[in-house]
Parts: sequence; structure tokens; C-alpha cells
Amino acid sequence: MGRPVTDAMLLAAALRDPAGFTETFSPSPFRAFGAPSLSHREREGAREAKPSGKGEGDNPNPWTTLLAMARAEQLLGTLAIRLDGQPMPAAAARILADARISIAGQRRAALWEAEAARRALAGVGCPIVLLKGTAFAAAGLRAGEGRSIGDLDILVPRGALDAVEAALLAAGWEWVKPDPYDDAYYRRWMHELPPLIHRDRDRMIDVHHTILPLTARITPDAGALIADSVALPSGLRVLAPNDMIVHAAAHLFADGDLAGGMRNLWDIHCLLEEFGAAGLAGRARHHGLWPAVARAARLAHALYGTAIPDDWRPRAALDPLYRRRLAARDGWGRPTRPLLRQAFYLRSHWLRMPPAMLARHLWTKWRKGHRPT
Amino acid sequence: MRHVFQVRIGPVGFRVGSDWRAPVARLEDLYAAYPRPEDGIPDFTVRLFAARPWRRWLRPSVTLGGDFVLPEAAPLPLSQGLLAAEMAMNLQMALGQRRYLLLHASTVERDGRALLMTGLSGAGKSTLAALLAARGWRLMGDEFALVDPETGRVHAFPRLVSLKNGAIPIVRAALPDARFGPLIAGTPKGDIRHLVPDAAAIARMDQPAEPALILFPRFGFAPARRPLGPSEVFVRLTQASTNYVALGERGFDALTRLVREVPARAIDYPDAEAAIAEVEALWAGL
Amino acid sequence: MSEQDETPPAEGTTRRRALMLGAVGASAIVSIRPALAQTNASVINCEIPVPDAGRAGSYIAADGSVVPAGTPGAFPPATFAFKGEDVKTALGGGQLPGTTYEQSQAYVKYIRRLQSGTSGFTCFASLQMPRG
Amino acid sequence: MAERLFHAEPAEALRIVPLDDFTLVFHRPSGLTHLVTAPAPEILAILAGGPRTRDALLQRLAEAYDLADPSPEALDARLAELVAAGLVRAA
Repeated sequence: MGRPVTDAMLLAAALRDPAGFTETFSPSPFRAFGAPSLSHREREGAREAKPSGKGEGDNPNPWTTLLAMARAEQLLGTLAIRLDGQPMPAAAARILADARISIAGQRRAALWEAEAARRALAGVGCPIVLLKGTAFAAAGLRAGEGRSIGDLDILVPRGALDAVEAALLAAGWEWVKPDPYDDAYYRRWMHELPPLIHRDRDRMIDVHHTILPLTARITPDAGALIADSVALPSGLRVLAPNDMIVHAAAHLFADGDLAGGMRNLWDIHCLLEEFGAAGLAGRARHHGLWPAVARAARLAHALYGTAIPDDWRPRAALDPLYRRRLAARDGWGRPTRPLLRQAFYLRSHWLRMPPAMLARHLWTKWRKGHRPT
Repeated sequence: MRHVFQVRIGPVGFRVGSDWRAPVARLEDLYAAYPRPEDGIPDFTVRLFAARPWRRWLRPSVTLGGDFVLPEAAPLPLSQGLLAAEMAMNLQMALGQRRYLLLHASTVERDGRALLMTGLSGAGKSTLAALLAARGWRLMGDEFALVDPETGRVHAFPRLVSLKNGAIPIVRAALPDARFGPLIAGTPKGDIRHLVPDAAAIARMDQPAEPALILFPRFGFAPARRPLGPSEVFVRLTQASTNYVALGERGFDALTRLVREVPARAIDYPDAEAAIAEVEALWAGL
Repeated sequence: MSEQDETPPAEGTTRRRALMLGAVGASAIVSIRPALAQTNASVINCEIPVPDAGRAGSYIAADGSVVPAGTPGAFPPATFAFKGEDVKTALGGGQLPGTTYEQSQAYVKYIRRLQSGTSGFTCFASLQMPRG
Repeated sequence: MAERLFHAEPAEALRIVPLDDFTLVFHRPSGLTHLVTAPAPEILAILAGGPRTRDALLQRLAEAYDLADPSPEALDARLAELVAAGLVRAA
């Protein structure tokens, strides 16, 4: 019956089954009815976190644990939407209500950033494809509900990069880090321009011309991504659903060190639930990203109970390692399992560039005082 | 975390986790009269930790962590653990507060009406608040004023009052039987000592007040008084708020109501007595 | 939904109030920026001549607008450009170096119209967060 | 490019509150607040009646107000600021 769950799988359980979680830990009298779908280990783990006594020791209220994990994983807004209306202690309800107010403001600022980019780039006349969180919100998808949205990510044809760069600089954006090495590195090897930030609104924009670094061994078909993109009423575009899932999986496994992995995987869960998996395997293979998409689907199923085709289910050997890395967070919001995190950090760089270049890159970064935390 | 402390200050609950016993013991002592977070669920988590394992013992230095952090914040020596905890709690409010419009201002109350004193640090806001409390005003807070966008009322946030350098003896003389924290020397801002708000401030911290006067005090100048136009007050208050923009239209409503309905004055004063006389005169003239 | 409609008087009516379009450089808009903005407001590490070079020699009226040299009640141009740090303090309620109080207020109003406001930045500095 | 049309944001997108020589403008789509002083409120009020080119706007301003400095360059600068703030759209 395994060790009780005290890592971020508790947050996954609350997102997967809000009623089950609140039934287990809210003070409501009708808790006895129906077997909550939380596994026994998950219930024991959270119950072990009883309200703490005075000072010494550390067994915080399960709600305190859940909220700290959700904040650290940028999922507090999503959790607030998922748990809306569930019975819970008044303080938890108030904190989640505040989160819903805050997330609505974030969503509006993110959608405005997309509109400001649209106006600034109207003269360039190339297709502008919104990516990630802003795309989910602009297209009104479930994946966008309650989602915290940081930078604006757009995909444009590689040929239009210079015109896009000039138009943004003219409209009040400026370079975040005017550092020549970064600049040359980005332009030559990365899949995006160096990040820009708007002078007045203090919001960042990342302009991509494909979805994986040029140096990565996998080269997705950027032309197809743009050609099959879908227009929104505003004239801005979003990727076709299957391409959204492929991009989310690519970002998670082929490019990233799994930072923000639980939120990224929740995006994939929502996209799969909303659009299903029809044609997804074929599209993923076309982009050379089938292994990443298959792994993402399996992990979404494991964490969030996503419905996936049966023949996608058999687990690959390394899946448990990915799960432990994704859930490496404690009740204080602290990252845990440092060695596992370091391994995935190095792997992400390895995947992004060939060995010789990786050495030079890390050497340059090390010399300039950038230490991986 | 090894040592845990929980407290509610005004409407906000905090949880402070620490690798060391000393800061938590000090907090428990000074915040003994304060309630605990509602339902045992804090709004914010703060962590005081050693960035490197050996930093727990070897020249121990406290790194500030929590729900909201500033990456470049420098660690403090363990001897300033109490200051680190106070700063970290301030940072959660400054970066994370979304229910109330947060103004960097000292607030005192009399007859259900609040006086807000805002402006650059070093303008003597905390000192004035402590001295006015000694004259019967109820201390609502020395660092943050919380304005409810729906009602326009100010809510108290009576954390420990941090007094700096010369203000310490002045306030000790004015409040001989008040409780003070330890003298913390060698901080980035010189000597600091914390004053524990009195029983009335703690007992009535859940009673909001109507804002009646906004002052922009400037310490160390010849006495002067100048009314401020609403647009200048508006710009100055946005500069005194860390969450105005994040609140969106609720923030706009709260601040527009404040600048249109509450009179504002800039006052210069050479010393505490002059300032108190000025405040009492202005308050009487409302 | 404007609280107070500013529609201009109908065409042809005699009552016309004066209106200045203002100089090219004198902005008519101050945008409140998010607190703790990463992009350090340009005001911090720049120098601001008062009035701007384009109108050297003009005077500054009490409300911060630029007026012809010698206009009664207006202030002569500042003898030197102000440092960003001085301007930040003045915007927060301090006084510009080498100026009388009234002069400083006029210049601050002029400067405030020249650049976008910096919300929350001056207040953050007072949280005394020691920078690493 | 003189025939570029300048559009104000729809009325329900703005909260306009005059204070003193400045007027508060809260822009709902962006959630941002701007303080504007003459001639910005007057420009916004005219454009609220319908989009205009720069020249048509200058002519309308000259009719409605006693313009001391009717310079097209100054009006271009005012319009550019309003476009940068998102309060006016050039199409």
C-alpha cells in the first residue's frame, strides 16, 4: 500500500477529482457518502497533514499544502476554477476567490498584449500565430480557463522575422537583455528572436519561427504549422488542435527541463479532453514528435486521468522517472529531488544542441556567472 | 520545515517556516497576543532558509523565500532573523495581495475615521503613527494601508512597527510601558527596533475605518502645508501602491473614489512635535 | 460610458475655448506602469533638460507648460539637466536640486508630462529590500 | 499616408473621469490607467463621434476650439501617443 502521497501528486489528485478532494478534507457532514476517487495513498498522505499544533514540527493543514503547491506550480487559478462551488473551509474559499479575481485580470492583460502585437504588426502583413496560454485564452478553450499566462508567444514565418522585429521595436518594445552573445546565439541557433519587453506595459513577447531550437535533433514542419493554423475573428491565428498538442508535448519533453511541467501537462489534458486524439499520432509522426506526444498522453492519463486510446497506454520504462520529476514539490512549495531535477536540466540542454556546442555554451554561461539553480 | 510560526495580521494570515529556532521564537514572543490564521489556512507562506546546507551553522545567513520572492534579494545574518521575517511578510503583501488596494502608508484611526500618511521612506511615517498612538489614536498599520475596493474603507494591518535610528529613543520615551523587540544593529538602514502594537490596536484590528485625510509628510523641513490637486494625489498614490495595476478596474474605482472624496495635504515638519501639532490642527479642521 | 461628456460645442457656435495642441515633445499622456517594472523607467539612468533642447530658452509656467521667454510668473529654464535619480525623488515628493520649491513643482509638472509615470517603483525602494 | 483613419476605442471600453488639468482614462481591454491633459480629451471626444483622418480632425478641432497652435506635426505627435497607449487605433 506504498508510502502516503505528500508530493505534488496531491495537487494532481485535486485537479483530477475536485469533489473527491474536497469531500475528503472539507468539514462538511455528508463526507461519508460515496467512495471518493482519491486513492488510499493520496488520502493518507493529505490526512497525515493535520492542522499543525504550536510552533514545533510540520504537519500543515491539507488545504495549506494544496494551495502552496498550486501557487508554486502556477496552477492556483486553474485550481480555483476547478474547485469553484465545492464545500471547503471559508479561508480556502476566500483565497481561491481572490485567485479567480486575479486570474481574470491576468487573462485580460494577456489578451490585450496579443491585440497590441496585432496592431503593431498589422503593417507587416504576415500570418501571426498565437502559441501556448495566450492562444488557449484567445480561442476560448478549456485549457485557457483559469490559466496563468506570462509572456506572449507568437509564431511567424522565418522570412518575416526581420520585418516583425523592426515593427515591434518601432511600437515600443525593447530588448530584454541587450547582450551580444545572447543575441547572436538566439538568432543563429534558437527557434526564436531574443526576448523583447514593452517599455510601458512591462510585458514580454517571444517571437518564434518554429517550435524547437534549430539545433535540436528533431525539426518540426514549421510551414505546416502556419499553413494549417486557424484564424480567429481578430485576424490573429492559433495552431490547429493536433498541432497545439504536438507543440505542448514538444515544449515539455523535447525542449524543456520539465519546469512548469504540471501546468504544461494540464494544458495537454484539457486539449485531449476537448479535441480527442483523432489524427494526432499521424500529425505527431509528421513532426517527428510522436515519442514526446505519446509520453505526454501517458503522463496526463497517469496524473489527471485523461482519456487516451488503449494502445497508447503501455508504459515506457522511464515514465516513473518523469512522474517523480513532475511531482517533485513539497507542501511548502519547495522544489524537491534535486539530483533528479539536475539530471533533467542537463538533459534539456543536451537535447537542444550538439555536444561541442553545449560545452561552449555552458562554458560561456559559466564564465558570465550564470549558475543553474 | 523545522520550525513553524502562524499568525493573522488584520485580514491576512501568514505561515513562516524557518531552518532556525531563534526567529520563530522571537515571532512567537512579539506576536503572542495575535490570532492565528482563519481555519488554520494562511494566505501566504514565508520561508527563512539556509541557501547552502553549511550556511545553517557557518556564519549562518537567512535567505528569504515563500510564495512570492525577489530573485536578487540578498540574505541577512541570522542575528537579523526577525527583520528577515518582517521583510518577507511585507514582500508577500507587496507582490501577492489582490483583494485590497495596497498603499504604502501608515494609518491611524479616531472615531471610525482614518488618517493615511504616505510618501517616501524616511519621511517619518512609522514614527508619527507610533507617537499618535501614544496620544490615543488607534494604530491601524505603519507599513501598509489596505483599501477595500467595494466599500472604500481602510482595513488595518497592524504588524510590528519598525522604528529606525533616532526614532527609537523618541518613541520609547513616549510609550514607556510598551513592548519592544530587540535592538537590531547594522542593518542596511542602521539600527532597527520593533514596537509591538498596543492591546487596542490588536483587539480592534478587524474594524475598518472611513478614510478622512491623506497626508504626504516630509521630515526635516521648515513647517509648511500645501493642498494637492486630485491628479497629483492619484499619480503619487499609484507610486505608493505595488498592486494598483494588478487590481484593474477595482483598483481604478478605489483610487478614483479616494482622490475625489478625501482631502490631501503635503506637510513639511522639522520635528515630531511640530508634525503632531499640524496633524491635530488639520484633523480638527476637517 | 464617460462620466462627463466632453463633446465639443456644435460647429459655428461663438463660444470657443482656447486649446493648445502642445509641442511635439510635450506628451499629453501619462500611463501608469505596472509596479516593480523590470524595464527600469528611462527616468532612472537618463538626464532630463528642462525644457527639452528643442525649446531651449523658453520658460516653464507653474502648471508645467512651456511658455515664451520672460512670461510673468513663469520660471527660466533650468541651468543644468536633472539626473534620473533626482527626478525619481522629485516625482515621489522630493525637490529638484538647485531650485526653489515653486520652481521645482513647475519643473516636476513639466517632467511628469514628458515621461510615463512609474507606478510602485519609488514605494518599492522604501521596502528596503537589500539588493544582492 | 494622410488619409489614414484614426478610430477611438468603443465608448464602453473607456472610463473617463475629469479631475483637474488632468483627466483619468481607464482602458478596460488592457486594464491600464492613463492621465491625459489637453488636447487628448478633446481629441478622444471628437473621435468618439466617428473615425477621422488627421486633417479632418485638425479641421474639426479648429472649428470647435480657439487653436493657438494648429500645427499638423503637433497633432501627429498627440495621435501617436494615443495610439501607443492603445486609446486610438490607426487603420
